[in-house]
Amino acid sequence: MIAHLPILQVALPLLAAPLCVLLRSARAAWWIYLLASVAAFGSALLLASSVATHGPLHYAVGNWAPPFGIAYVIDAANAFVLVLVSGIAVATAIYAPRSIAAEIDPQRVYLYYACLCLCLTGLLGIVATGDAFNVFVFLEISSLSSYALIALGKRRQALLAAFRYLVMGTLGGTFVLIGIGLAYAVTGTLNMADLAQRLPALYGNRTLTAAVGFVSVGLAIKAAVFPLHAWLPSAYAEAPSAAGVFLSATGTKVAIYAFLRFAFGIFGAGLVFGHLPMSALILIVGTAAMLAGAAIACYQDDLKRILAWSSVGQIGYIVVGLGLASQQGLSAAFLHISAHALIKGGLFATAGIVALRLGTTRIDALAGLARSAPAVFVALLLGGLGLIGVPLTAGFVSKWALVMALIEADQWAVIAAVLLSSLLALVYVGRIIEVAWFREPPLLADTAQPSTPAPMALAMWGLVGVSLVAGVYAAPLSRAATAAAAALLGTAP
Amino acid sequence: MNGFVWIDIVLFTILAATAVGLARTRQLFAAAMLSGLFSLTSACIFVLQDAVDVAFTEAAVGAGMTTVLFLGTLALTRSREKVTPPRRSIPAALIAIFTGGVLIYASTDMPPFAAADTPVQQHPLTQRFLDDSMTEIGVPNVVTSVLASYRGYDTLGETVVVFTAAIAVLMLLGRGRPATSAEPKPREALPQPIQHDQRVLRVVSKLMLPFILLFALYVQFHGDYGPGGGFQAGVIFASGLILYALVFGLDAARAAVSPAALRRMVPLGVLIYAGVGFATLLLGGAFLDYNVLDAHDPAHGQHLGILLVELGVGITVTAAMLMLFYSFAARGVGR
Amino acid sequence: MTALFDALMQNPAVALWIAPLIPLAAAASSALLGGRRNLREGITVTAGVISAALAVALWPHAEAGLRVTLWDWLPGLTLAFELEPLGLLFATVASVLWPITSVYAAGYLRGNDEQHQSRFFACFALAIAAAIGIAFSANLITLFICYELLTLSTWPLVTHKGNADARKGGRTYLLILIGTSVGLLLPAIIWTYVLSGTTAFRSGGILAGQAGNATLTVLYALFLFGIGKAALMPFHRWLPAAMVAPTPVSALLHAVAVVKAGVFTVMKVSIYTFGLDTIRSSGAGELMMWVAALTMLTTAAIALTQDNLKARLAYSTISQLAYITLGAALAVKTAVLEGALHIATHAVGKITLFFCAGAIYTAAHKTRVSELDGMGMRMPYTFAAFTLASMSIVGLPPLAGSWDKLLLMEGALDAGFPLMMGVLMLGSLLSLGYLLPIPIRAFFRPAPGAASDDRVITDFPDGDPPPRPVPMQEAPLACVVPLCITAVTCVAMFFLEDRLIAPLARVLEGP
Amino acid sequence: MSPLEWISNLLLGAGLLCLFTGALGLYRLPDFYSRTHAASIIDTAAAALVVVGLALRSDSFATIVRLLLILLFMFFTSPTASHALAQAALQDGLRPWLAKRPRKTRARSGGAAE
Repeated sequence: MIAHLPILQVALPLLAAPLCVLLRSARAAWWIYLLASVAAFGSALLLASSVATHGPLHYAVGNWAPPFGIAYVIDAANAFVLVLVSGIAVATAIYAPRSIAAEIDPQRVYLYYACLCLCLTGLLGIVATGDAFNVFVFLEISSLSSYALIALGKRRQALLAAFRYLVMGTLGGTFVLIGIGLAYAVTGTLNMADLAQRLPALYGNRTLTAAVGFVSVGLAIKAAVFPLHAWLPSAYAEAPSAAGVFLSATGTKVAIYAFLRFAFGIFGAGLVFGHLPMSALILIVGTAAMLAGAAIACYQDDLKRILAWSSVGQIGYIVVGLGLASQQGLSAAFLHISAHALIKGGLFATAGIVALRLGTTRIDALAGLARSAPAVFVALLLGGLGLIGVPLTAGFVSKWALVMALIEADQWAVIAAVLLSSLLALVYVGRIIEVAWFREPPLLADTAQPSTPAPMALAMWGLVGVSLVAGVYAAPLSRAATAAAAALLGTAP
Repeated sequence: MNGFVWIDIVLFTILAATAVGLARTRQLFAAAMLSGLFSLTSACIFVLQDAVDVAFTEAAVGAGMTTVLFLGTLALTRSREKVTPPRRSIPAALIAIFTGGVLIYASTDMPPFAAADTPVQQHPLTQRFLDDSMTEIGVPNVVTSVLASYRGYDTLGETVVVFTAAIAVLMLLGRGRPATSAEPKPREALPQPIQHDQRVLRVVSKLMLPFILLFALYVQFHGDYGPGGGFQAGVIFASGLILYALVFGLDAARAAVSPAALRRMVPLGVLIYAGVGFATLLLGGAFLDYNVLDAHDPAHGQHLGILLVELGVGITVTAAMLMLFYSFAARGVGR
Repeated sequence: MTALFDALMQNPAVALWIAPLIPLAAAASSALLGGRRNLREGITVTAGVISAALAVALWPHAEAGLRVTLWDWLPGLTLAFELEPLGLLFATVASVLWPITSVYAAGYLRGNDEQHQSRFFACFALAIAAAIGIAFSANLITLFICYELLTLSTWPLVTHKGNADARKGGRTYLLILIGTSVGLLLPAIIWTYVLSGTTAFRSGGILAGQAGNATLTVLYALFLFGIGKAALMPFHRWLPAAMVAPTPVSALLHAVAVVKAGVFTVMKVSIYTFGLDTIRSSGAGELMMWVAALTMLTTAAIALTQDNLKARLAYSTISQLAYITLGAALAVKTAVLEGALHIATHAVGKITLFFCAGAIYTAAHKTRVSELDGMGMRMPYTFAAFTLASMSIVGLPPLAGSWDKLLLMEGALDAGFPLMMGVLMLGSLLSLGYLLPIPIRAFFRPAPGAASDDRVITDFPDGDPPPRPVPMQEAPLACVVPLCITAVTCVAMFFLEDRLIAPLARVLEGP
Repeated sequence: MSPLEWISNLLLGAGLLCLFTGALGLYRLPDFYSRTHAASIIDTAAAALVVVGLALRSDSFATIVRLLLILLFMFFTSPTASHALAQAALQDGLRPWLAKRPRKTRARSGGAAE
């Protein structure tokens, strides 16, 4: 059975989506989504443990040996991301029903779950595959479904946000496709391992250089890396809460993983970081991202928008880590991928509860939250501390690893930027906490708020709790990130 | 220079002219028609490059279906683009020029077109597809072999993309907002039954419809031997029904194929495709390994598998296209 | 109970584990118990007494060099506790003053009908836990984590009132403290790690011979400025800003935990990270010495001009902290001992002064020095305590503060900076100038116009009102008793001081 | 060259002529209806002539049958398309050029458009 797990964890959510649509019942759709995500999570965990003990797993779809068919290759790097994505999907499944009931027209709920299944399928497919074109196919699945997930936001701006995302996302997808096509033109193959084997002979080839450029820019759009981030803030801020939780925690991370896979698993570090000046470029972009994202977040007046802009900044840390292209840098990137996914997922879950209770996520409306909803407030506080990178949170672990990697690379200016953007994070988190804790609520707000539904609280605490445990008991996560980085660099034992 | 090169040059010139026209026009109807023309020209170029299956798809989807959907959308909106200040388009133009520049840069090192010694031609992949697919799969059309079997998983993914698009549209447009149900039924946008005295249209459409549907079935099942397959067949099938809807009215079309049925067919196709995959898993093979479908004759198993998955593709594409059309057409314009 | 205690003492390692857990438990129970005031404060005070007892009981083990690894966090990041004399001194100061402050806080908060009392006690206990964590830290990382925890847990206390002023003060407090720690201290720690490959505290320092003199000077400056809680100029603004907090919080900030954590960190870094010899030989201390001297004199001068009582005390704190930093920067044994001693004596003295300020506010709602005329007779215990504590801070014998001023002067001579003697004398004169006028006004100047502030008498057509006996009007007992205890301690410590620093002295003499 | 090829060439030439005429008409004629007329020449006459011309050149029976089928379908669809186009324009209230006065079309549609 374990031999088929690589495909099952993608195929089960895929099978779940049409079932949701066929059954046309919101409740049944929720169960299906829950089961599919739990199944995917379970498979991912089994895969991760199997990879850790027995080394990479290969799976030939259709039993056509690569490069003739499509292969799935699970190693420590993508097992890491698979566990993360499917785990967040489970949390989203627990979180979703009450939040969806409050935000979405009941007749569309079953379609919404189908879309969530599809989005999960797409993201897992991107991560698991060992075939370059297959990445594009699943990228399209995840993108299309996330446009739909976002467009259903409560306010009319959600449509506009989804449309902007669609325009930019399509551009990104097309660039990726062009890049893959160019790489195919000079090699004649689409299998990642095969490509990796054939490309080193072609360093300096202009077609290949352009391919690297197209893939990088395309995935940078998908990952909302700084100058190409314009779609992210409104998309995540306007999305329905459940989609916000899922997408904010996974969407950009998977795009970054895809870039890592293309850079290290296909084009090769020698080309991307040796032959081309990508390393310097990525460091500049990442540094700009973490400063700009955090700075703009300080000026937002809406909780979800602060969180979304903060994501733009936090992506910068990951990008800087991968730009170092070293063992330490990559494991820092993986650490931050997981840390930020958990923290931001938890914070968006919190924001969703706030939206449910208060009907808005504007900062001013949060006054008195600490007394009216202490549990929600504490989650917000703990998540916020994680964003700042206060010690004993997961955010600190990853930032520490990043700083160590930067020291090793002698990038002192970037270290300064990391510290500065942590201070900016303190400012925007501090604003939220200050209003929620110390400002007295307006007198009218005494009208009864709906209480926090238990499943939503469970999901929120699950994400925040795991991030805290990961911050305190950091060694396993750190080991997994190190193994993931080693797998990408090809230095795994 | 042989004649094909001249044809290429002419076609590319038309393509470029169409693109420029598309970018410049403010008439959205004209833009819709021009984009159809663009697709048709592209299809011609694909034919010249011997990519008949691709040309087929491009013609059916790009020139046919997309144009119909554009027109359907236009019926819901104004037919003139809002005039935007020209400076707004400068960044976009820069991006386009830059992208084009990079592509040209890339093409300078590209293997020469149609040469025999390109990496693509020399890779074992191509050799195996061309030489062994007949024995391994036994389907004369190599494209179908690659699409449905060697890279059948990609095709499953593409089917899911169509499925995703369909449910996305259904989710966004599927039902009017609950508030509108109380209002008087808005005028439906596109197909009002054409007047009864317009017999020519009705008679000719009636005459043609069986042939269109028959042709769709032919394309569906002939995909093993010639250009065709589920995608193209689905689009043709849907076009036939859309023609019916256009001439005889949406209600008549709904009576023929009800939206409820469509809502079941869209997932059904994906389910068939994925179901084949799970069936092969249960039979002890890998996912989508059709060989195990027939324990005695793997080639027959391949045939059966390809038939089934193409059927799944056809069902999903037909239903998805029709659903898109229904969703657009049924939206009120009473705003 | 006592058996349990004895068992703990047999295993000081376990006691080290438990020391920060006690206030943590108190914090949790305060947060959970919510409105049940008596139970909540009972638990807090009990916890305080237990942890004070624990700290005192650990003294015999002070030189055992005990080390406990809490857990290996990440490669290169180990969280560990260590028992050593300086840390134990700080831990003792914090945990002995905690129950006293708690009693006082209970009286103060009830007397002034403050809101959010549970939050107050929870955060207060959390801050104590962080302070004890700082005291026992075995390496810079553990110290840094507890340091940040202390900042964050005291922020809600500073912003306690929740109005616009308090929020603004809280923002300044948080931004300066976290800004300096993340912007300067953390880079300094990272730099240290890069240079020496470890962050552990070791006797004699870890940086000896690891870098050139210039590097060490810059690094030392990074550390000392980065430890914003030590309030060296120009990073002292947070202390006056934090004056918006209720008085027990000020006591916590100025005496018990926060600023003491700052100067303690300065001492710890000087002794165990750099090593006194390294500081002296590299000249790293000289620059900071002058910065400290400048801070001492400037802020003392500013204190002279302040009319708001708490603001005056705040600037006085900054000035007094500079004595400790100066002691560390002089980097000779006597000066360092002064620093350690001053942590304790200033804590006791300043907490008394703040208790008094709070008691005055609670009883008479007066916040300005100029309003205190004639108050001495109305609040005799309070002002007696105030007088004692002021004299201790100034350094007049036979009060606690006198020894350490003496030691510092000796240290300045030992280190070869006789000019510093003059600076110190000037500093003491200034402190005399800003502290003593307060009790003098209270006792010897007549009360203005009215005899009591709740009955304003204005209708005396022919001149001054007739003098009448002033009724005694002290603050609630819960406020007065603690301040009397601490005032008495000021005297008692004069005779105990060699016991306090003897272990540290032995450690400094080295093997 | 066989007579069949001669005929084929003739037909193809005629088809090209029609094609050119149609294109010229599409470009030069003054209004929608007359342009539709020109376009329909391409659709019908030109296409039919070319297809027949090609059929004569083919030597495979299957190809000839296919071409003839194409011819048959075009015979039905092209005029219908032109008809539908013109009808739609008329219904939408577009007046033919040169018409002295607007021919009142259906009261329902024409009136609404004007």
